[in-house]
Amino acid sequence: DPGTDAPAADAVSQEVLDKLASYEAASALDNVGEAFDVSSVEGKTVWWVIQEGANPFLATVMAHAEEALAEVGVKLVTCDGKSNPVDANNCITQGIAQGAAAIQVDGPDPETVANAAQAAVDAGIPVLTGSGIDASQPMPDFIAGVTSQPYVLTGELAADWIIADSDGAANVLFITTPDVSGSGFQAQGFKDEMAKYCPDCTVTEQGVTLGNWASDLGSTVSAALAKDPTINYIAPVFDPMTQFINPAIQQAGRGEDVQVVTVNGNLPFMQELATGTGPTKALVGLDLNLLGWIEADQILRVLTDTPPVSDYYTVARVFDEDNIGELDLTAEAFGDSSWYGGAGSTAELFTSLWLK
Amino acid sequence: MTITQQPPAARAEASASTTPRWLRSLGYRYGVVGVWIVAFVFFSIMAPTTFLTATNLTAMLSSQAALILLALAVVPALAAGEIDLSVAGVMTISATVVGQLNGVWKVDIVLSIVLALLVALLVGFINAFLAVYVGVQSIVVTLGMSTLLVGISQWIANKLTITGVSPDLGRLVNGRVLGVSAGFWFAIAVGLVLWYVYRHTAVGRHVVFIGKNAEVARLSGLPVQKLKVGAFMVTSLLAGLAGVVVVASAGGLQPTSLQTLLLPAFASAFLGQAIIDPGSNNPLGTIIAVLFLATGINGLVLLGADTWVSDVFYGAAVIIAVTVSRIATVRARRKSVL
Amino acid sequence: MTITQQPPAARAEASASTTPRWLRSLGYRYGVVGVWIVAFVFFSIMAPTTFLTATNLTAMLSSQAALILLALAVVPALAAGEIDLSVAGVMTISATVVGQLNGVWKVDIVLSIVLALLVALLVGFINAFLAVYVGVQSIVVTLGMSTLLVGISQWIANKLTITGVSPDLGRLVNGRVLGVSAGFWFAIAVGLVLWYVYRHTAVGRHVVFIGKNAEVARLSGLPVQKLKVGAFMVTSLLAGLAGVVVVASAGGLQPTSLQTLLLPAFASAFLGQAIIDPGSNNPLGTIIAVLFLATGINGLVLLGADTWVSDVFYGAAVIIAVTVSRIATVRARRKSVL
Amino acid sequence: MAQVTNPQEAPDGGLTPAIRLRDLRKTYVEGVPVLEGVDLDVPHGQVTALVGANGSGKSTLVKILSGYHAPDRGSRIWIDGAEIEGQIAPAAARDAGLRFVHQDARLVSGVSVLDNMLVGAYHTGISGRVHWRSERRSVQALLDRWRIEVALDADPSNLPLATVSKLAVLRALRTEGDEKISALILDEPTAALGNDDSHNLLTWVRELAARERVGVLFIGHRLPEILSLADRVAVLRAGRIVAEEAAGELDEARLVHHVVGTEIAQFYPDREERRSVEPVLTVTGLGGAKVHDVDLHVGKGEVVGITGLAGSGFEDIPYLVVDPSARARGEVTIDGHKINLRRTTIARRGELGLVLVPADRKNKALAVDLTLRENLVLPRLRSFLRRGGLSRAAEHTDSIQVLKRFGVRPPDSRLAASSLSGGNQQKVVLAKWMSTRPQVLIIHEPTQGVDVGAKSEIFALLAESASQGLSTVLVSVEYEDLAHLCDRVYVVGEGRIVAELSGAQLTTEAITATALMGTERRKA
Ligand SMILES: Nc1ncnc2c1ncn2[C@@H]1O[C@H](COP(=O)(O)OP(=O)(O)OP(=O)(O)O)[C@@H](O)[C@H]1O
Ligand SMILES: Nc1ncnc2c1ncn2[C@@H]1O[C@H](COP(=O)(O)OP(=O)(O)OP(=O)(O)O)[C@@H](O)[C@H]1O
Ligand SMILES: [Mg+2]
Ligand SMILES: [Mg+2]
Repeated sequence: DPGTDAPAADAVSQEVLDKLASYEAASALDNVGEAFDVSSVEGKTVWWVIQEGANPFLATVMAHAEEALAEVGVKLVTCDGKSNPVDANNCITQGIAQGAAAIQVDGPDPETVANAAQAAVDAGIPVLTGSGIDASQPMPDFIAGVTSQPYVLTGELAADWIIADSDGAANVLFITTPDVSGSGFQAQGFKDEMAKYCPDCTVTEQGVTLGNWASDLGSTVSAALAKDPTINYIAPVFDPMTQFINPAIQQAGRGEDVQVVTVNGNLPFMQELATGTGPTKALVGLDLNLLGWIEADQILRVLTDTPPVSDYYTVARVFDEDNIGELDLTAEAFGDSSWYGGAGSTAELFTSLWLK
Repeated sequence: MTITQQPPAARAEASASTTPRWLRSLGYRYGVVGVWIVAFVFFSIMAPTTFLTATNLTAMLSSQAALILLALAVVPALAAGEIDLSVAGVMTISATVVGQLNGVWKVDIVLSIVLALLVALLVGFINAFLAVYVGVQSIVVTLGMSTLLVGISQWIANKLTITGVSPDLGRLVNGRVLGVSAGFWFAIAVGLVLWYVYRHTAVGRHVVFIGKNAEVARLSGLPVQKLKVGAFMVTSLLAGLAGVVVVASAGGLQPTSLQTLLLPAFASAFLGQAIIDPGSNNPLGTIIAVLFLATGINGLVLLGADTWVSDVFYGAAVIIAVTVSRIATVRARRKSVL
Repeated sequence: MTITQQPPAARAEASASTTPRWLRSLGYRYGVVGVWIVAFVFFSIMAPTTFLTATNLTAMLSSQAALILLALAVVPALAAGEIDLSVAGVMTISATVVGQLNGVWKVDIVLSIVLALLVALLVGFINAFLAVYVGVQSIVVTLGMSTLLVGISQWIANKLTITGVSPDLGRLVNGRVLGVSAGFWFAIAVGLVLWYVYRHTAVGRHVVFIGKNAEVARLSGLPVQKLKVGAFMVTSLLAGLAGVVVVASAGGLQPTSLQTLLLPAFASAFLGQAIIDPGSNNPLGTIIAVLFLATGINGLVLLGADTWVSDVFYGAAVIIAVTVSRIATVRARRKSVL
Repeated sequence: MAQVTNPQEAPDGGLTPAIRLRDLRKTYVEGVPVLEGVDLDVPHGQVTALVGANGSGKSTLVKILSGYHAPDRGSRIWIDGAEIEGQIAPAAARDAGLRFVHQDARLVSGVSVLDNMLVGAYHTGISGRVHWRSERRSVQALLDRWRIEVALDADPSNLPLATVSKLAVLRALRTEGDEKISALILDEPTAALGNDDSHNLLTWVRELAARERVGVLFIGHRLPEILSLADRVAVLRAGRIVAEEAAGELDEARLVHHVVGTEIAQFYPDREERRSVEPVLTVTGLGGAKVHDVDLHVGKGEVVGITGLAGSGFEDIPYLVVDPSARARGEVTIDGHKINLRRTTIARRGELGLVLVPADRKNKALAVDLTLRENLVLPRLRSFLRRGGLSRAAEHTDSIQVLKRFGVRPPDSRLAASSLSGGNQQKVVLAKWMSTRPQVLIIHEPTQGVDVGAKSEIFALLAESASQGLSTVLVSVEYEDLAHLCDRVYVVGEGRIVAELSGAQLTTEAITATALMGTERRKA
């Protein structure tokens, strides 16, 4: 709870505190594109290739995008890439065959589907990417539009919270998922922020690949805690990792003194944060509803030959015990941007931009 | 490990019944094909304008090349009475080697492919050596090998995403022949060669014999160990080819992402055993199984089904198809023997 | 499907040699244990202040409860000569049911657990019915079932991550007894019970016999089908318990994330077959195998190894341990038989 | 690798034998030699019989010749005068004209009869393609010549054992083009055949030997048959050939003496008068696929035989009575308890005292991968429950006792069943069932592949238990054994009982005659 602890002024840079304070409050999308005419898109079909249909984060985003596109009469066909390139390529190829108006590849690094995407472009079908790599990255030529969560920012915010909470003396175990593309950007943001604002902090980085979460996250955490008993923060890149990390913390008997800070803000982990009983003490949440809408917006821009918005990110907000109490932790609220201050307004904002 | 199965009914036929043999055997030989046709008709009715179109069907076939090759890779080991769980691992390392050599270090693409396939063959040889000469159960060796190879691939790839593989190769693999990708025809050709070998050559028949009873095969003078080594190496080579095809057609790769293809490949190979010429050495059945499952997934996507539905379909299809085929087998056997 | 294995040397022991039997059998009985000790010593030397500490070791043990249970779940089916690939799927659905009932719909936790275990038993029964009565190969049925269950779990969970499972249960499972989590002791207790059943009860011995030669067992009057059904159901029940433990200790769950435990569980169960009392029914060996592999991962993290090293270790450890044990077996047999 | 060296080296008197062995040695496990210097010639154009007790090393010798095992250093082997050094390559053995029928390695199920017949010797074109049509024709011709009616695509697992045995021999005899068989090595090819089939086959082999100048090495345990059909008989005992004589100069008693090493005072046990009134087992109207309306009964302590020609259906009777999955029709009563043929479990039948010892030792009677202890205690595991559960120690103690009582060698309960010789395995199977103290014991081919000494011991065991009240049903093609051991014999023809012989009528000749006639009559 960095906000109330009134840390020693010299230990924590004011910049960090200011940034935290601003992101602990609700904020609105600041990077809004121009309004544009969408009258031509009605009846078009967009293919949405989800990297892994069972990934709750991606599935939630997809559901919101579907809802958004339905507003303007665009149909979404969803196709599951099942976390492997064969199915992902299959989905894109299908999309081409079905004459999709656009193909959204959501999740993977677009380079891993380069050829199929190029084939789509060759067939006159624009390909967009979302939720995969940070929107600030240089994109390959075949990508017509990109949106993402602000990976670098969320990494920084997680670092800021820890710096503030520890009064600039944290020993952090940062756990990445190296085979998920966004993980690296987030790690970079986290480490750079730490290096910049917290010279006395220690960061140990460990990677556990997605396929090894269930088997190795627990062992990794227990080993790391044993190796360095002074570790007092653990920051996994994505909140579902806590389901394997938190038990290991409890089992190591460190439930009281190790705090977990993570990113995403999926409903269940927010609920868990609200109980206050688990090790998770802060969550950098992302407005997934908004992410779905901006992805839809970007798609519509591409469909209508409107220039795409650059650096198109969803909104992030830092949650901890200070502000989680204000939230309505229901699925409805999770779905309507109200945690981020945009209850109902997201749809309004975009429908106002989409001129029929 | 040796895997003994219920002998397929085809073998058990006698000439007692008066129904012609082809008719009696329809059920178990074409049970899965029947289920496939039902699925096909179902989707054609439900999604007439999208499913039953040439572009859709050719696109569906085109994208199955790598999976067909991987499922075919499972067959030689199974036919020889062994299980090779490292096929997805071999696919991973082969794809990674091609990707890293050509995509990152800009080694000539042909050379990269040759090296990748050599690596695959080497892995096949190590599996074979441990399973055949040392005598460790193949399922265990290859399970370990599978994880080992993914680890090594991550090490080779260093950065976890490989990009920039020669687009020429991609054009070759994805290029259309009769409307369908060249990679698909290549996979089909491999399947036909395997079929020919198992059905019409002495080596193929011998491997099948070994798969059923290695001890008697050895007593009959067959070079059991050599043939098993050969089977492991062919399995690995095919998995390596699957890796080449996947990286070529995608143009990039994340090495850890191919492991998830292991179960689908095995599901297809097992399902394939129940099709047309029931038995452990069934390349054509395996191809049909891959296409059957792909048809289902494709149709479900077009119907707008939720993603979980495709998992349910996949699982249920395997169970139902194999059960149907099994029941038909038992029926056929009962009719013709008793 | 029946799985025939090389008869372990234990079977062939005779009293010809003068070396005492326990000494001769050291190699194959304790080969893997030896490799474990080597790993242990290695890490103790390399990371003396971190690895060889009570906190590290107890924490390591504590985190293995669910994996031990899942690996143990593999054993009853293997012992009965079958393979159940659906264990991770059963674990998933059981965890999902507990999570959804208790975490989301706030059903009483005990009732939720009971229902989850009933679902697990039902799945076991369906597997058994198809494998035993219909006669489909168990490896195929359960492969299909595995995917089916994940699909159903996603449907139940509505694709979302489940959370909010009773923290009481979490406290119970994660709570410490003698420094190690209660869940771990529970898993160990399950292993001991299995061991006792296989070694000291008629039912257990009957199942093992069935696993070796079902036809002889049947003609000897054993209720082969019933016992096989029982084996499938015990396997499912244990997998269900693994699911309960995992959801209890985590408090929440993303249903698909558990599938990846399938291969580690099988690796441990297979590795376990080579330990202490070589054979297919080896619960204690299985537990040791899980701990051996966990030791490696733990040690590597302490040494600060790269991510890929853990996969390499996992794979190489399985291969090397089983190979060592196999070579020792062959040696022992050559020296002591007849 | 086999290497053919200077053929002149052969210590050749006059004619070069097909096979010549000198000082052949083989040790599997240190300190326990199996072959300790075997000298043996197998001349062309003759049938050389090799006899010896179970475990004496006959199959070992055969497997060395086929290249399956390596001989020990110092062993010398010549094939047609050419010396082979070291382990023979299987392909080289075939090229040299050696053909084998291995013991117990008959046909493989899951592979068609055609493939079983062709394995190892497919003829292919330059494309590598098997000439299916001509292969099919040639195999069919061979089967036709031997009047074996079997679909080439059938699975051998569904064929009668006798047919399988014949096919195994025919496979060895198949030649193509200018291939020449130099020597035919038959390891107990007739163990599963009836006297008749066995006789026919041997006669044919003999003709072949004479006509094609093939050297035949024949291994078997049926001494009378061997004496009448072999040219020479060699006896293997204690790792060496202890006798080698022309068959005409030997009589059975002397041969037995050579094999066993001592006299067998009495081959068949004395027959006691066992006339029992109370039937323990009654079977009425028994029917199955090949069996119709069989009525029979067995009294307390009686030894009853069931026989017929191979394939006449009598072989199915034991399974119809004991195994519910055989789906029999009819009624069976054990000791007054009626059983439901399709429902009553095997275990329940066992509790009522009815047990079956199947003929197919490897697949149905014995789990060869498991130890003797595990096999022996299986049907009565629960009797070893102590406080704390099953006691391995108690199981071992009991098993060793049983092994000793039944004369199993070695009586080591820790051995894998596979490491015993055939005869000893058979004793283990008998011991397993007799130690459950059944009322009715149905035994199918109890002495298949069992040597004379062991056979005599098994007969004595059976007689002894019968005198203690055990009712025994012997289902066998060994007419002579039945004539000596049984109180009554049912003869089956075409699935029906055609005669019941007892008392003075019960002779080997009478059984043979009725068995043949039973078939003839029904055919007429
Ligand atoms: N592979 C093996 N490893 C170890 N011992 C073996 C092996 N094969 C055979 N033996 C042993 O060698 C001895 C000779 O066995 P072999 O099979 O040659 O006997 P046999 O004369 O053919 O007997 P039978 O008449 O019962 O067929 C036996 O004691 C047997 O247990
Ligand atoms: N693998 C096999 N196992 C058993 N029978 C087979 C097999 N392959 C083919 N046959 C059978 O052999 C027969 C001939 O097969 P096929 O027509 O393929 O060969 P073919 O062209 O006639 O042979 P060839 O080229 O030698 O004249 C058919 O009855 C076929 O069923
Ligand atoms: Mg023998
Ligand atoms: Mg014998």
